[in-house]
Amino acid sequence: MSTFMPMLYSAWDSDIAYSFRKSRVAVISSLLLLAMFLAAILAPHLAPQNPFDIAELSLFDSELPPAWAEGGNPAYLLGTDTQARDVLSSIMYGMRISLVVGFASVILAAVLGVTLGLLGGFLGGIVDAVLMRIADVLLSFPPILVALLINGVLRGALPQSAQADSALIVLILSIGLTNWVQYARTVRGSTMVERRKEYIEAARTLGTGSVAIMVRHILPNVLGPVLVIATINLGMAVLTEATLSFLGVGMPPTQPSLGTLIQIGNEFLFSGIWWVVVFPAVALAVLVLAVNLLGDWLRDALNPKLR
Amino acid sequence: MNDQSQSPDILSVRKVSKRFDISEPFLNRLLERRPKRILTAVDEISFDVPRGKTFAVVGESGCGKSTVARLLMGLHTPSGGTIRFEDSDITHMAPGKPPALRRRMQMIFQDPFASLNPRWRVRDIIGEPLKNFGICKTRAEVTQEVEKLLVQVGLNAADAKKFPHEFSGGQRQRLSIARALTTRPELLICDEPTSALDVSVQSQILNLMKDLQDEFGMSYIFISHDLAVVWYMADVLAVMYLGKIVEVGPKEQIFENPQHPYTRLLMETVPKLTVGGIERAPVSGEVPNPISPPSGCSFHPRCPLANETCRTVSPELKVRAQGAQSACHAADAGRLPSWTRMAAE
Amino acid sequence: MTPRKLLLTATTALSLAFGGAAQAETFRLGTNGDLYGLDPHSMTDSFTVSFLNHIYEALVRYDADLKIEPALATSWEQIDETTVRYHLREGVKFHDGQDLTAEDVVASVNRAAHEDSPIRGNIAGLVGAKMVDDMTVDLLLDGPNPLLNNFLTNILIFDAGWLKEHDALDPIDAQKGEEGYTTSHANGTGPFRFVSRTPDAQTVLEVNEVWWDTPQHNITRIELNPINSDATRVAAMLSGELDMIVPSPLQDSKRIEATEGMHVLEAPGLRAIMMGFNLSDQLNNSATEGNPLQKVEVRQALVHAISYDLLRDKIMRGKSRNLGTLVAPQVPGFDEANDEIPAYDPELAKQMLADAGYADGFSFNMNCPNDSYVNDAAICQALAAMFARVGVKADLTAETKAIHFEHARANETDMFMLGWATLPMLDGYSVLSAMLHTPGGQMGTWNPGGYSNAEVDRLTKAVATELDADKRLAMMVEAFAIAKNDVAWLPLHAQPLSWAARDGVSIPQTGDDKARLWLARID
Amino acid sequence: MTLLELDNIVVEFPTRRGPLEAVKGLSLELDEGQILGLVGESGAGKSITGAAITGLIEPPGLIRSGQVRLRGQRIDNLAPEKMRRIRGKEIGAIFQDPLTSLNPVYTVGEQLIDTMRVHLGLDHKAARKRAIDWLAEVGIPAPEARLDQYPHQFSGGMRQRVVIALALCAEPKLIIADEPTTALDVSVQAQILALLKRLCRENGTAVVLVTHDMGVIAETADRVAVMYAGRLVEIGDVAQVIQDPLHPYTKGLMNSIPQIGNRDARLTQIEGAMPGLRNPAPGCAFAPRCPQAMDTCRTLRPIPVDAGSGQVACHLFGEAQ
Amino acid sequence: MFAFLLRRIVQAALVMLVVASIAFLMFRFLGDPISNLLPEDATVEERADLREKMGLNDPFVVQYGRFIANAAQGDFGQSYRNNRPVSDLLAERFPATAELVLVAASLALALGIPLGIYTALNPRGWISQGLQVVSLLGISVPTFVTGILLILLFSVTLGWLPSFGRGGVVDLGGWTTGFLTLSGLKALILPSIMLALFQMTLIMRLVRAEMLEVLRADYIKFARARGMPNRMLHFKYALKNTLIPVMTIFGLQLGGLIAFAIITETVFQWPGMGFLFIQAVNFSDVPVMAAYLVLVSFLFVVINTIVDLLYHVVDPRLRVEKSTARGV
Repeated sequence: MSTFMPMLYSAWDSDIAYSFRKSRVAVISSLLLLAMFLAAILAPHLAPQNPFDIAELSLFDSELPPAWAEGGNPAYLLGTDTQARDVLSSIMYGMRISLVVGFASVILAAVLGVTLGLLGGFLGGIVDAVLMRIADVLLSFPPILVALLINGVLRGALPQSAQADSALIVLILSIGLTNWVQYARTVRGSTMVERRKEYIEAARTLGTGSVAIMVRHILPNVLGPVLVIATINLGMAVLTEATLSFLGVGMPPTQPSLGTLIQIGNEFLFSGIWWVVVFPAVALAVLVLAVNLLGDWLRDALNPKLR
Repeated sequence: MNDQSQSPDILSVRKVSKRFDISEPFLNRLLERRPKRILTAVDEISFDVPRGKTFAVVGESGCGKSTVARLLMGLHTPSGGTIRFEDSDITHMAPGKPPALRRRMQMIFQDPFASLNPRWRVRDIIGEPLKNFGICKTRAEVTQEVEKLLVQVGLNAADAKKFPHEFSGGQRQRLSIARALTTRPELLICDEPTSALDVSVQSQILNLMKDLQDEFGMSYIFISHDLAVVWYMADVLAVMYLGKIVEVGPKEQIFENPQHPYTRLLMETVPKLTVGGIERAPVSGEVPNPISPPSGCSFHPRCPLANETCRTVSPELKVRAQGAQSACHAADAGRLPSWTRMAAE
Repeated sequence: MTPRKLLLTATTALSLAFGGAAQAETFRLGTNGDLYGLDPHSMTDSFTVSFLNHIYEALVRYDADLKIEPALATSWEQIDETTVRYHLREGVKFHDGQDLTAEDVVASVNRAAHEDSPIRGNIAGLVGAKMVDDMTVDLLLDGPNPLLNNFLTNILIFDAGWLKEHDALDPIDAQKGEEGYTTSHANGTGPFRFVSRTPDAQTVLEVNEVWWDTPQHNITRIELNPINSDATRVAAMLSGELDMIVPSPLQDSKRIEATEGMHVLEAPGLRAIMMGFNLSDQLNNSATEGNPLQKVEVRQALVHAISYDLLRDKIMRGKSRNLGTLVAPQVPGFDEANDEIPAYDPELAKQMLADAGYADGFSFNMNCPNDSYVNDAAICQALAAMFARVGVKADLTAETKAIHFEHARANETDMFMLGWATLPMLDGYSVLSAMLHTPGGQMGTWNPGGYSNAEVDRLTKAVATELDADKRLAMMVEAFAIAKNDVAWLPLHAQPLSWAARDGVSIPQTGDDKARLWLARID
Repeated sequence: MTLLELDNIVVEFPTRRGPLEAVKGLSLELDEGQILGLVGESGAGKSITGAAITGLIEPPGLIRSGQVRLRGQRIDNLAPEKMRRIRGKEIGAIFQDPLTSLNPVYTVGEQLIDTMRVHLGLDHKAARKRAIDWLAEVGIPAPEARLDQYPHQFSGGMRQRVVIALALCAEPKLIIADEPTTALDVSVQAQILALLKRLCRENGTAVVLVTHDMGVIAETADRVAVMYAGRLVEIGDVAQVIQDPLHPYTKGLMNSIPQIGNRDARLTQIEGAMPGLRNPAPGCAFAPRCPQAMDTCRTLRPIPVDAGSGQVACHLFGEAQ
Repeated sequence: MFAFLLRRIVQAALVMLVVASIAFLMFRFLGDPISNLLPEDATVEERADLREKMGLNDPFVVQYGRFIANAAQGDFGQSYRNNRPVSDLLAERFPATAELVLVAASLALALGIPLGIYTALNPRGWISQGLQVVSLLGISVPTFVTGILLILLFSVTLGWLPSFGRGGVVDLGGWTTGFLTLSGLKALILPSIMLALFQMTLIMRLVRAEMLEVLRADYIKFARARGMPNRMLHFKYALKNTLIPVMTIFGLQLGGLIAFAIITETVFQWPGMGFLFIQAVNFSDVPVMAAYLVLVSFLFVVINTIVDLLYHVVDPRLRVEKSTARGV
């Protein structure tokens, strides 16, 4: 306990924290994000309805406008869609899925990319060459196409009965496997720089093993840019998920993500029930915007050249 | 310390070379018929480090002096030759291996900012070898030992909790020294330990190193580009040029009467604190590209004494009258003018 | 004013100025898919064939009331059980100027009946054609066939000389990957000539001035614009870039009606939407032992769990017609008695499930297309919700039609959606033979669940060859009654037709969802 | 005649912990054609002083107070465009690293020609001719061929020669040379210094030579100003400052330089380190390290007084105020 | 240079092989074409027959070998859906996509670079800050939403621009162009804006970041110290150094444009390759999908090779022999 408070203070007092406190954009966007994370995580407790539980839906209540509009029902704050799903609940649950896909795919990509980048950068030689060629091949494809491809292959490879349940995993895998290259390249680059630094040579002369050098010495020093990429990638992953859903290869309509909600709502664009598309679209845009703003700030804050 | 050892030399290096392959990818070479590009960083050098003394290596950037340090520590594998630590051949031993031997030789690096992991606390940085070599068993032991070492190099025990960026350059170099001292090494390899420091701090570090040498009886390999610093530190001095030792011998003899034109050039360029020295004839030329070193004596393009032999035949190290060795055709032929400059006050 | 409108006005003005009686009218049609090609014998896609009906014609055709009427043949008679004689219309010219002769009909029928022909399945029983004289043709059958004329509406007639000239006498085999001259060129006798085509972008036809029939239309040019995205198609309609869209999404009807200068065309459709069951011994959803769906009471319970009215009013926006039997009212075989809609009674459904031993419910796979029928996925979602209310859990998968039908046909799903319009024969026999007959050979091709009833099989065989219309109808009604009793399939509704057109367009809207522009007028 | 005057300039960098004064009131003068060495440890404020003269302090840093005068005219408060015309034309600059000082995507010729055209109003042909002359002047062999080469085709020493040509080609009256030889090999350093010195003598250009290396000063400068913790501690003729320094810091500095031939067992060392710029203690910044520190030193800041050939800021000389 | 080119070609061939293999995998895993080819009521025998005819019953390796061999000759077989050789289909669709991507890319560059420079040169101005936020918004809103909004605004509400298709096109011997008719040009506006928006913001942000980086470089500082005018400093000295890395990224982005054209073409019923592709996906028209993937990666490889070559031309550090520079 005696060290905890000073540690807390030094974290609060650090340059990053200071620049965070000074940046209104960073504070606002992280508050927004926090709110959305909480809404997503606590959706089962907060949401008025569980839109994934079809037994809760009653078609009698379908297409109700938002509560404040004429004909609105106060039980459904943002109205309901054609399946009588509460739009607010759908957004909360949809955000949950979007965020799960976003985070999981970013973590997958980051872990894979960082590991491979570290190995390639530190070991060099054949390992590096092979890894970088794979990266080149992957980079030879626009990411959305790679995601489409992986998605297609995975779907084809999975048994039919598993598909509804596996949509989430397929999405995570296809987005994650598409994005690791960026991490790998960055980490490889940084690793190659760090590897030549004298503290690494020092560690080697002091008998520290290769794995320990990679994990304990290099890794902490290359994580800064990884964090930046991860943040920006989170936004991209959420968007990619939405786009895949729009193209019809994302989450099924029974478990809609934000992208699926927009895709479904898109069909009702002219029918007057604007709330089924506008609210999810705004939620998605705000989510991604907040993530991007935070990523922007983080990149500037972590860039030593800008200090 | 190791009085039972017969040999007066703690380390001996025989005909050690290091060549780096810096060729382009195979396909490019094949297509454009380019030869392999080999950088000979260290070219068949031999020397012995006397126990308890300081063996200094001096030369300009790119002459291979830092590569020598890394070869000795096992950070590079020699392309040829042998390195013996006392009676053990460590030529092809990986860094840190074998632990029993490596813990007896340690290294201090040039850049006080790059040689300490910025994310680690001082306690962990200095404690790393204590754990790796199994010197300390418990955390408490480590802490105790670290604090002791910090005091020894002129820092505070409380500094163990800090991060490197909280120290000045000179203090960081003290940390480096403390880390090197953890294993009580008998041989300390110092790669330009003060070149990144201000003069007033440099003298502190140099003095500290001398004190520690006196206290522990360590042998030093001291690498520097600054002849004045070497004058202060060295017992034995080797001058390197383009991967070769061009002159080696006891410090006094080399400084009093250098037997190689390059050594003389270096001496000339040491700025003297006497006003107006710049009017003397500046030396021409720069260090050539080590990838394609000049034929014969690699110094010949810059040498005022060069003749046809120098351009074609590579000179061998030969013992000169004073006991130092130099590799110079002019000295062989007695064409070397007599040396007058000796700035002793 | 868009340039297109400008151009239109300009040409109109021009033709008026020159005192032409015929007004130049371009009909800009937006559809949700493109033609597969220009050869009506190379594929079975009903939209493609229906549009090609503007270029090519058959011996007989459906009129605006879906009754058979003479077209290229003026009359026909049954010679014997396996021969029907057709007398051809005099003075019919192909677009390239050639006259229609019996030779053309023989070549066309043989081409369609060729063993490599992809549409061979549409003319089961047709063996070949024989020229009697220049204007008379005998069609040869393998037995009595009450549906021959229905089939013939789809056998469009090519010019034999033109086919020969372009080496296209053999049918194009899409499967073999041949590309024929006929895929991108056309020469028929129909009311419109082919002008140009850019796949997925536009197909243009112009009026055939020398058409044999008296034109009721006033169209000089047809531009077919495929627009797959519902939203974009409606946007194009709303922005005045199109004269008509087929189909018009149900949910956008209100908006279109509210827009000045356009309206929605609605009619009951022929396509019956239904759910099929896996009736094998084991559900694909392995959580449940055996197959509860094998029990009639369970299937019956599921029927009672469905609120037909709610589906119609909410999902189909009140436009669909609830259906208790497997064919739409316009199709022979429909019967009021069979069409009775089961009562919505979740309590009863639960009771029945409990009686059948599934008081705790069970779960099964449910598969739906998401791009095939009107609001298909939404219907399934609503169904799943309704089933959930009686304790039965349907794991819904909605997927693209190609994959959906593959899964359904392989019986990889426990409940699947299917829509059946009985086209081109427009007869209940289509349902009996494909969906109710025990699978095997040419029969039961769309009966993946394996429904089997000996009496239905017997009636189906009899219907196939019965030429007496009344007897035939009675047998079909009887067979559908058995199917209803067995809950062989779960019928939902007849899919509504919904088109939208700008004011001034008048067109008959038939249950087969085919826009017959030669019957349309535009001003 | 006085070319440059710095009058009590204060350079300040706003930071999150309040403003940080990197230069805390510095005054000095420089005559035409004179070479002034500005010496001190890293962090003493010498480079920032150089930047203050050229008006190139990196924002958000700024000259908080004081004046910079060139030939009696204030230049620290000029509009950016006016200052730009002075830079290059009146005041040139040479930076430490010749590897990064040249634009990698333009030939050295183009960079020379641009500079001369901007300041001398020459046409392209004339500028090109002058550029070749300049390359020859700074000792680059085959200047005509080298003119159209890119910086990366030059060695380090050659690049620094190009940099010198660039700094001098618009014929400024004053050059700020910030550690011009630090990045070079020892054997090349002397060549570059000699070149710089010769060219400035020939053109009558004054130089402010910023360096940490007393040896460089000794060989090159006419006068030397010693800085410590943002302040001038001593200024005087180079011979006097080197051979007979007055300020204890200068003394310590001179003595701590290892000298070949000196046989003392230990180097003289100044204990401790230069204090940070933040929270300066009252009194003399050097007092904590000063072997001759008195009580006044810890409380009163000494102001420069005339002594020897220049001035010194130390309580050992003159009265504190 | 030659070696570099050859290395790129070998690398490209490798990439293409991998892509072709992936494309082949799709044949194995994606929907069975048989269902699409035969009518709903085809018999089991007919199905089996067709499988046999199409070689779908051959061993995996045989099918793979056949596929690769054909693909190498540009033969991807026949589209299941369109009943025509895939190569013809793609050739027919290529101009539409190429023109769309070209216009979008030009738009993205023509706006992105100046805006990036502006925001870099005036980093604290309120216009720059505004642009920064707007650009973030640009990469935060899914492109399909922007597309639909564009249609809603400019077609439905204002009625200014067409909502679908390419408008009038002129056939120039196999290349259909929309550049030569008014309606063709009008039809290009909305889709290219939708496609360009995302890339434009990316380019703007990239240029800004690079420019800020370059403006901090020593050689800019030195040029400033020589009193070079700002105009020359920014637009000559800094810009060229800025655009070199931007060029590489743009090469990658061009591939992104081709891919994102899938979404644009879907929204606007643009008869290009992307639309063909997404329809092929829906119909499990594997030959088209495979060919599209191979073609796109081929284009991508070609674009990037060209960019690399340009890089060599523009950046003198790569152009000239390294040996004259001092080594290590």
